Amino acid sequence: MLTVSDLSVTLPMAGVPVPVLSGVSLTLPRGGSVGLVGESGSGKSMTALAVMGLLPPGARTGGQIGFDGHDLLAAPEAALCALRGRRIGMVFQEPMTALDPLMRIGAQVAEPLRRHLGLSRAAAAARAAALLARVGLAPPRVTPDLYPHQLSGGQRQRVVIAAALACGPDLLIADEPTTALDVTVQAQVLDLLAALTAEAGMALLLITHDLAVVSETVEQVLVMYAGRVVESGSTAAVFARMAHPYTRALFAASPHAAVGDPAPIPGVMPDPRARPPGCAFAPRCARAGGECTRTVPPLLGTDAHRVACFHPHAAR
Amino acid sequence: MTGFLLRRLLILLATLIAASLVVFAVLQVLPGDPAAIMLGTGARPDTVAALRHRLGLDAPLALRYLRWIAGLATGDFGISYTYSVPVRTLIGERVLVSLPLAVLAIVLSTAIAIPVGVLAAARRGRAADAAMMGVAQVGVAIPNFWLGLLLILLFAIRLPWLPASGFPGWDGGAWPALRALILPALALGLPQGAILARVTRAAVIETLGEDFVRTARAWGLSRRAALWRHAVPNALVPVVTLIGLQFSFLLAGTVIVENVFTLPGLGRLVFQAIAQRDLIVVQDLVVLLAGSVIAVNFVVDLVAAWLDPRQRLAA
Amino acid sequence: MKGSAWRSPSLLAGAAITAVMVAVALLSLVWTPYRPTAMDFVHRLAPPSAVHPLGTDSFGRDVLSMIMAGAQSSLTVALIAVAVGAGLGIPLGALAAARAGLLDDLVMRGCDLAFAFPALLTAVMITALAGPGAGNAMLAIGIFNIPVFARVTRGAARGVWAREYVLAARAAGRGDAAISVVHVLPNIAAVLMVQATIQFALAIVADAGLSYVGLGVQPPQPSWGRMLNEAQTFIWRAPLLAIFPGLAIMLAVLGLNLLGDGLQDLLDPRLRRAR
Amino acid sequence: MTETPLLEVTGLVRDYILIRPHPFAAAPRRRVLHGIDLLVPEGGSLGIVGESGSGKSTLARTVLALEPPQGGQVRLAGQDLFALGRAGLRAARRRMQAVFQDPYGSLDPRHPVGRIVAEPIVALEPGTGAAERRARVAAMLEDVGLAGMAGKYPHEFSGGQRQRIAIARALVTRPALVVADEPVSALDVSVQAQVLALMRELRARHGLAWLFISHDLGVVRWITARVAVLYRGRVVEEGPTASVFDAPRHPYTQALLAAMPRIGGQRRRAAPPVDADPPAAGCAYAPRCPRAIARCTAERPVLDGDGSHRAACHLA
Repeated sequence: MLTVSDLSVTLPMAGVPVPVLSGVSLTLPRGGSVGLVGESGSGKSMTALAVMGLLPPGARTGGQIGFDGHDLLAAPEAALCALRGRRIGMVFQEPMTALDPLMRIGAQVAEPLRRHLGLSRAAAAARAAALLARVGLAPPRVTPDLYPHQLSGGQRQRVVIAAALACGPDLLIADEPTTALDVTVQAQVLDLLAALTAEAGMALLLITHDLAVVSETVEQVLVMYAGRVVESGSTAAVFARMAHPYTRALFAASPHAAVGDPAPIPGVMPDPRARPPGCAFAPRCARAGGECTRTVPPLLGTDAHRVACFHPHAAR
Repeated sequence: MTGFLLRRLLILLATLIAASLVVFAVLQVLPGDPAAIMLGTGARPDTVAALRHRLGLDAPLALRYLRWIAGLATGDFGISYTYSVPVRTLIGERVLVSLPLAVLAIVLSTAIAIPVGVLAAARRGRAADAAMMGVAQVGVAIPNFWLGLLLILLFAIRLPWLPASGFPGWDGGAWPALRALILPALALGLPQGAILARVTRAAVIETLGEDFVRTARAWGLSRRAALWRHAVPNALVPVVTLIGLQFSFLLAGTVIVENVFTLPGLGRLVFQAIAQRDLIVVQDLVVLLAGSVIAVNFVVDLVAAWLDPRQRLAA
Repeated sequence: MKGSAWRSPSLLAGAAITAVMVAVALLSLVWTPYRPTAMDFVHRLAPPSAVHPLGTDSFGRDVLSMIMAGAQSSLTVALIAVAVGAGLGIPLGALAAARAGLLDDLVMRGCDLAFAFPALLTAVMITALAGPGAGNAMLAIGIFNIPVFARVTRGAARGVWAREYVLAARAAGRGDAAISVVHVLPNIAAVLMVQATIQFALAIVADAGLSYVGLGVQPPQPSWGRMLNEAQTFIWRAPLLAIFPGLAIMLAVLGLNLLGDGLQDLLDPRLRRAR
Repeated sequence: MTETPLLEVTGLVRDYILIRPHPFAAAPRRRVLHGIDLLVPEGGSLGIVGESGSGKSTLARTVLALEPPQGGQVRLAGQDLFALGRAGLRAARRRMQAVFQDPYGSLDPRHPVGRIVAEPIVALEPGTGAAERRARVAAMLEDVGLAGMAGKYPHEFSGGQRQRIAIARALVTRPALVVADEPVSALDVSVQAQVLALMRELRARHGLAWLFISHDLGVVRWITARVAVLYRGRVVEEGPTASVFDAPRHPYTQALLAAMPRIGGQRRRAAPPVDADPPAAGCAYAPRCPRAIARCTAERPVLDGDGSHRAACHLA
């Protein structure tokens, strides 16, 4: 359903074009689920914005984003507008600012319904109330005429999910949907996302920095570093092998890894404006060799597991 | 909501009373005795004293203040020393000039500024934006009374379409009166419109950057729909506040433009009353104008609260 | 970042125009083509010529010299008025922000009260009652800058008081007074600088307005406002007389506004008004 | 008499005053801390875990004497901070410093780093000469791995480096206790690990005690010897970190640990969201507690248990 091939994005930063994303490819079958995991500056959110056609002004793209046979990068704005909300839903990170403070939550959930399905005001309102109930926001505690500032973070994220799924899209993109939420609320929202996508046979593209969230939620995962995919494959294979030194280091640094004291990764994330030649992780990698600093390692392997490294770790 | 209203009303009344106290104090402490001025320098002391008594100027300060406030409340604004005509009728005539002028100017300013501001924000950084903001920058810099002179030069002298000065009064029909207000309204409205356009543009640009506009786009709204359904409404609060401030300015701050066009407005009335030490007129007018500014601010607060549920429901 | 702000057009244009204005004002102290007050009835209302680049007025005085001298009086009045406004307004606003509660309410209600009085009208009242002249004009305009600076300072300062580095400073043992000086003022300097340029421009227009109705700088000292007033009676015969002084006011104000915009970007990119 | 603990908080109560509904109404108050008891021995480390709204940041600010409590005491080395005068409090602060959450907000953008780190000395040790001050600042910057950067400004540093500067500022007066309010929450996983490693190392070298406040259970697990779980302004469980994490007694702690995503873990149905307001009497967690019994809503449970691991639950 969604095939991204060799996607690259350059953004103007202070007048200078900067490569933010280079050579990203992924395939997401109908009803499947893929996770993009990486730290800030890895380009994971940029991939989602590229699929939605909502890149910041001045961005230049390369490669192709195939969605049901159309290349979204080449699609005219009108076509994209008809697609967003109707075929592809999106949920964002910051629930506190994702909703219009002057508009009631019922009206905001109804907006995509009226825009895409042409429902009347009354029909859309009724459907919106049902959607809100479906995501756990039912009277008497939460009614459609409330305003966003009267709800908690978790409740607002549910409103965003209700609106994103209003027109029954085929693909849901969730960009760090639970990062800003408390751990118990995060668990509930992740459960809700899993249930809703399974129930509607919807594909899920989940973007997060949390290895544990990815390992529990998606079937396929891509690990990204400095704008490139360094390791990808089925979640089980990637977590079992952790062939790329960065994936392994990220695992060791994550407190949820429950192995021992979180181990720091030496060095600093490279500045996108001054990315080193060859493998961007080389300066921080204990296994780096001569070729690592010269050429960018290709992503090699099978669908089940691929890694972009000249000296990958053997199986754990 | 009631808490919000109650608090605002209390503040309004307190400010009004404070304003009247300040005006009364300033005018009482001022040099020069109105009675002496009215009778001229050669008058005998006892006739001056008699006049002072008749005008009640010799009563203790507090009593005169209370009597004045009581008068204001009941509509008896007192008699003008110079015109010996009830101040209320004087003000009545002048309001018929200042109020329509202020309304005309604010309508003009808002009608230009909102579309220009929103358009410039939507096309930020492009030629249209730079051009409009360039004109606005110059518009802000032009003093309104000089603009008045230029308008007279262009539309009254070069092209004799509009009257250069004076006001024929409303009894001669609406159109001749309006004709006389067009140039002054332009002189007042255009600079205010330039200021309002810049503020509107800045407010819309800020709301365009908000997350919920991007969310609306992600749910399928076009750029234009997201701008008008989400960005503009959220930008209205600062814009409405400025329009309120501008209207109060246009009501009372136009004495110079009234001079340029020799319009018999409230500004000139106060100006002449000051010159002739006509205390009672000055007192009444300044308090009236201060009251109108406070009332306009109150209405602006109401509109802002109506627009933004967070304010309305928080109080 | 700093480099690109310097090249911002508004800063360069603003600085250039303001520099010219100030230079003209200073030059007029020592030299003007003719004595600004020298009358020459023979050459009354002469159009611009090599001898009189901007022509002469109804008394035969050289318009260029009068405008140069007018620049000096207008800038001084505006400078003093802004100094009075900032000098009293900023400490008041900083104090109100530091001591939330009664003092803060008092200052804010005081500002509301001051804003209730139409600035220009009351400036007219003060100068008319206390007598016309540059001194009273400075005072009148200055008084109305105090609440503006107080409110802007309080708003910006409260923003800084809410920041975490102030909480950290309190945890490090700093008292409110030290925090106001060490942390608050430097961080709101940019806002105050920009506000000062805006108030400076408004003061120039206010001074011109007062002089127009005869309440600002008194003759024989030339002033842009009075030139406009006199020009109005001869507008049929010598329209240019009404144009040049107005242009001078507009240029001065435009220069300052552009300078304000430019400073805004240069000093505090984060505070960058949505350009 | 046992040796007096470094920090002893007894019965701490804190209310927030809300805006009056109308000018003549009494100002309504919301109780945020309902009688907190804490102990931190010399050189010890106590973690405070809680979700948003639990009052953990209020606790941090009250312990730091930045906000006045409405009841109870905060004793630092035996001295009740709120009984001290201005000079006494200033002297006490030399032994207690703080690190805050937002790397981009806790450093004054207009001050060079050297001046930021020196501020506690300037404020608390006015007598020290400029030379000594500069030397101590230089040594501190070296300790946190930023040697020789005293002249740079905050905007020239990454998030992780800024938190190191904040830590240097906290340690420059050689305090006995550092209160850290979510010090690493805003950082990426790998940078987080670096800052945590630095904090562990500095604690060992300088014999520091930490009061470490966070919503992230994974982080707290590896950095503190003991932990207290905070729920709506009350300590519901408290004990050695290992035993609280491995054998949680209070249902809320169990729910928190269950909700925490784990690598390789399976998605579990989280407790249904009941955002009911806490009852006046009885246990605050009763409305969300799956094992609540009649007694729970009638009688408030008290923190008890054998020796060092205590929980406030009738069924613990």
